[in-house]
Amino acid sequence: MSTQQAEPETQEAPEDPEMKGAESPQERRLKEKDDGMVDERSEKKAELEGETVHIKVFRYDPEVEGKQEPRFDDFHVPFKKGMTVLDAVMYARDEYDSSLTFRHSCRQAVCGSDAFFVNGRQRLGCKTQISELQQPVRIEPLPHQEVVKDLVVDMDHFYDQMHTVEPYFQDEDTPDVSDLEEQRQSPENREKIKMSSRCIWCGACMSSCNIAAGDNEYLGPAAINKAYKFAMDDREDEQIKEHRLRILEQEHGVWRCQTQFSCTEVCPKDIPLTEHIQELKREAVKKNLKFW
Amino acid sequence: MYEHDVIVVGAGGAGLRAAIAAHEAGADVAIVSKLHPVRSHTGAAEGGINAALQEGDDWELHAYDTMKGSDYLGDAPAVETLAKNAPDETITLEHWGMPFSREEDGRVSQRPFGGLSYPRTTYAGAETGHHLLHTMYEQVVKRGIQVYDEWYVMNLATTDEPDPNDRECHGVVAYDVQSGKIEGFKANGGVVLATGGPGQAFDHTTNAVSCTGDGHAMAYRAGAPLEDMEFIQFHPTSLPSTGVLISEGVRGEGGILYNSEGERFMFEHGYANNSGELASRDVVARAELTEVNEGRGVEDEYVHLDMRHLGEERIMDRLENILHLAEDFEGVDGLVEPMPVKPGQHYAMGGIEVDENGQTCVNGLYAAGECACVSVHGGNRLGGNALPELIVFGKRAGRHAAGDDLGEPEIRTGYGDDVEDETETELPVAPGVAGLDTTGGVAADGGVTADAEGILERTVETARQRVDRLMDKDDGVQHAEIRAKLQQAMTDYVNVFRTGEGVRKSLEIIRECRQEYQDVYVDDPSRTFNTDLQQTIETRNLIDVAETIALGALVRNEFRGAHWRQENQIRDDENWLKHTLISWDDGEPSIFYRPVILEGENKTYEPKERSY
Amino acid sequence: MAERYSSFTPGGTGWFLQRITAAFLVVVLAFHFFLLHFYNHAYEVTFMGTQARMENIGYFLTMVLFLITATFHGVNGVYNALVNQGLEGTQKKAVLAVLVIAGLALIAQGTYVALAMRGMI
Amino acid sequence: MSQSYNRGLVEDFGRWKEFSAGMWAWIFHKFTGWMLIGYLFTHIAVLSTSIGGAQGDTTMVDGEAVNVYTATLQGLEGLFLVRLLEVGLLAVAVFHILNGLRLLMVDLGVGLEAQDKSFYASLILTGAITVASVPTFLTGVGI
Ligand SMILES: Cc1cc2nc3c(=O)[nH]c(=O)nc-3n(C[C@H](O)[C@H](O)[C@H](O)COP(=O)(O)OP(=O)(O)OC[C@H]3O[C@@H](n4cnc5c(N)ncnc54)[C@H](O)[C@@H]3O)c2cc1C
Ligand code: HEM
Ligand code: SF4
Ligand code: F3S
Ligand code: FES
Repeated sequence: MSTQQAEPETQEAPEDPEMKGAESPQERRLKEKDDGMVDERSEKKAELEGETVHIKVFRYDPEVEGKQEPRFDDFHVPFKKGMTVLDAVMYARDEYDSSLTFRHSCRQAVCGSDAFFVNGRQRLGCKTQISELQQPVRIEPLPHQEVVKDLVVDMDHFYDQMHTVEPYFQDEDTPDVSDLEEQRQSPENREKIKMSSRCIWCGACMSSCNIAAGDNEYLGPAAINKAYKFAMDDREDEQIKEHRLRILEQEHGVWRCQTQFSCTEVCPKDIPLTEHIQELKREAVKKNLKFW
Repeated sequence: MYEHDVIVVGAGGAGLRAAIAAHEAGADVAIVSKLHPVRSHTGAAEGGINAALQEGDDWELHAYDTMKGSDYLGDAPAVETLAKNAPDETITLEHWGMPFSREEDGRVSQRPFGGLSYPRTTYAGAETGHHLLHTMYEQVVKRGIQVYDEWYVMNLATTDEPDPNDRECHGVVAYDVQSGKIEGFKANGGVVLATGGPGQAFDHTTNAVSCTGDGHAMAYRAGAPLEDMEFIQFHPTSLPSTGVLISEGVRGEGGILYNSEGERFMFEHGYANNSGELASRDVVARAELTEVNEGRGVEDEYVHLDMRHLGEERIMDRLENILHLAEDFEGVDGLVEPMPVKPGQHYAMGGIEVDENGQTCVNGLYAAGECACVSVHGGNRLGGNALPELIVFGKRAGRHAAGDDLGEPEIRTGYGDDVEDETETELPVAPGVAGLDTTGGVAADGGVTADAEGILERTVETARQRVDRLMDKDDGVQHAEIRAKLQQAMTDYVNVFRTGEGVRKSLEIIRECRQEYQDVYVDDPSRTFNTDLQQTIETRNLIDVAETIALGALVRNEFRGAHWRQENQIRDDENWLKHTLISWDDGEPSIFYRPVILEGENKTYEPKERSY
Repeated sequence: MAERYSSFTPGGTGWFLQRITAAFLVVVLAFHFFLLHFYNHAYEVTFMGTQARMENIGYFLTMVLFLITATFHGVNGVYNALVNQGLEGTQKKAVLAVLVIAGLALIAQGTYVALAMRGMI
Repeated sequence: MSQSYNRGLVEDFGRWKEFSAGMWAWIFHKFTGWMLIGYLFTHIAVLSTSIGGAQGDTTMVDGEAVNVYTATLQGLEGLFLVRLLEVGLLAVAVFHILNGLRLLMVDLGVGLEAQDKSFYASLILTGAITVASVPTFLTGVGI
């Protein structure tokens, strides 16, 4: 949910399953889920089908008794050439356990929904060939974010940080449309911001950064990169650039970065995050030196 | 209950644009979207935005190309509105900071695209849609427009007069995916549906998992007709395992298609003796499928697209992203082996019937983007024409919903005296409705006098009951099974090749799916982030939308644009210069036609042979 | 929204000085190591020897500067490390105070020592 | 809003096996930095004996009166343990210097693509230098 969401006027809690009389079917299923029956089912089914991949998926659900204590479920998914990690969890969900929960949408690394912690590293599920991983493939939600359920983490904080850097052009809101002309921008300047503009807000970088983990207010690599995109764009004037640098220079801004490079390593869009952060540090120092 | 002037459902290009426009028109806007805005499928668009920007180009040429591309099923007022406004809207994006690719002199670059008489496709690298989406989201953040993200809209709250033209839409009912809470959203001005395409009705699609035609189904159930649903564009080169799109660029650079016997079939089997691989999308897609059907497909499924002969240097220079796509999503190295490709569902030309202002026949209900059909694309969409549609008509819908006067529309909507009833085709099965409740979006017991709040409350109540029933049911079928069956039927029978018999068969299977859906249950007992529940509801929408696609494909017995019928493989201008409209009539779909408008502002578009 | 970060401190200065001192330290520390472990040997150090070296005003000043930069670099480094770990509010102020006092004490004591070595006390 | 599960601190260091080069570099640099500043304090403390030394204070070593400063230093140097610690200190300092140089390069935006390689290089060089200096450090130690 975004930051801009107001509190509802009427807050009606979802009906509490406990309140529904002796034992509602939902409740019964809530209980059944604890028995780990799922794993066996998947194993049997997959045995019939030849080559399989073994995945271990993190499970947690605050509402379901057996899942309140996090655990790993095993699934054996029939292997197909070209299979990605996302394909595997989708298969497990559709065939074995429909309550397996994760975000996903585009399946082509543009929506940024499905960053998971796969075999100890932040990766996009849809962009990771499962054949390249060591089995069993361990799939967990992104570290350093609160887990909502299974592989779904709370992204609010990430969005907040992204919004903090004023990620929008500061020029007038909407120009007059009559006889409008574009602003000029050199191809070189476009090239300069190219990589930074590719971010898909997947949050992998934030999750991989130790500093961001320790300091919740640290803007984090994604937001700084977003700011970089604007600060380096020549279409905005100098004054605005200074304003942007001022935001970045705050205590929890660029200086927090300890050049750990994890962010750069995990970014599925190959954005040179550390480099961008460092460049901004230098810019900020340059700017400050003027006042000495 | 939440209350706003304008509620925009969906936060893709169309939804964001509508929200910004409504906000600028002074309305209190909120966006309700099942995905966070930047996750919307607009982000997947690669190619570009058509707009007549340069000197020497002209909006009339753009309109002409679009009309020709549509196979004369586009409505001239819509087509001309698009062509006229696209330049300003594109430049507005530039002023908002969109990083377009640039020429040496600093102006935005444009490139040639299929079916265009002038290189007018404005682009931002190979990720135009990504930049468009993010730039507009930035503007939404800047304006502080309220976004309810990860709220799934289930239904519209509409009055229930017998004639949809008299109905009024007062808001939507949505549930918070994260908590399971169901709430009403009251819209004082209007509801704009911008929910994107219905690609998931097909087994193999370039569309996202979230493209489930929710808006189509909701509007349909509320009484707004769906228009030209049979026109589905199939892209000839998508990766077999995931449906990820391999752009036309590969063939443009000289990539060659081979069948399993190593034949360059586009030539050797005479599908397109002149242009070969570069023939238009539908021709290539049909050729590929013929090869597969005749046993010359690789693994009986796909054909090969080979670019190795282009040499590493050229590939790295121009098609580098293709290498990554093939590697990441198919595990294939395009430098050492050919890439497997097959046709995949790509775009729906049809959608919710609206006029140039984005309004449906139901008062206060708007639609924009891929889910709408102003009829710009007619029988076939030109590459690069969807994104301008989002910004041009998204903006108009937003402004109109906010109360701006945009003038009288020329396009008419809903059932009226200008339509013609379908009488000829015999339907194999009575089309029907899916789902446990049959009342759809229309408040059942309301009577005409119920006030907006009352209607909203009742719709919320219906939605709650429905969810409770799905959750409480303990056993039955799971939606995934039904969805798979539906998708398979659509891909088998309503794909690139359509025969009367096949389409009938699909309708029968769709009916089976619907019956099975009566027995659907949600296995996941939790209210927290229950994607099982969400997908179960989506599946119902898919069934309804799939049926309209199949119905359209059944009645339109001609070959126009992307729609091919075996029985009548010619474009039949005599009988078919008209839109197919399917409307929900108390749960009994009725089919009627509205003539296409070919009279433009300055000229009338005369249907010509569509050959390139 | 940026107003959330209202505690405006141009953190750049500290960062920048950390780098400058580091660059200086590389040279001096290397010199120090070579001189006292490879050229002279630490086990042969005597008061006389030290005193002799310290007699050289250049050497003396270098050592004092070495002490100051190293102390600044070290203390500032420790402070940054702690702040990075999410030290906030009073705690942060307290740590800063302690570190500043410790640093100043170290420099004072060190300078005193150096003067003593020079025989000036 | 529904509750959510916070995996807490385990995330930070419980996953050390999965750390990447940059993270190790960071941890080592921190560690060595702290060691060095710690040493600086001890170092000055030890050297403080020179204050007495300058005033002619002596202490008895092997029945001989020796300047306290000289005695303290040589006494310490005579211990094998101190020598060993000195080797450790050298290793720590060398790593901190090399990685510090690496960090300075990173700050200047030089060789970012090779950041992991330069970290490994710092490690190896540190090892090599330390080993090479062992003889120098251990000569003359009375065991
Ligand atoms: C791979 C690919 C490449 C393309 N390339 C081009 C190109 O180069 N040029 C071009 O012009 N066009 C292209 N297109 C087409 C174009 O991208 C799409 O038609 C267009 O982006 C659709 O935008 P939209 O705003 O209508 O919908 P989407 O971007 O799909 O957004 C739909 C929104 O609706 C929300 N939503 C859906 N259902 C619900 C619900 N029930 N409740 C709440 N919210 C809901 C979703 O969360 C989402 O935010 C391409 C399409 C694809 C698939
Ligand atoms: C000789 C050359 C030295 C170089 C090149 C060097 C370099 C650096 C650099 C670049 C940093 C900053 C790391 C960062 O902020 O990311 C740092 C941190 C630090 N340095 Fe040094 N340094 C040197 C010597 C010393 C000495 C002599 C001391 C001890 C007095 C010391 C103590 C520290 C400490 C305590 C830190 C903080 C570590 C942390 O982050 O926890 N350094 N050093
Ligand atoms: S910078 Fe890279 S890793 Fe971080 S959110 Fe953006 S795309 Fe994801
Ligand atoms: S991982 Fe963190 S410390 Fe800096 S280089 Fe990346 S932001
Ligand atoms: S599913 Fe969209 S990024 Fe993976």
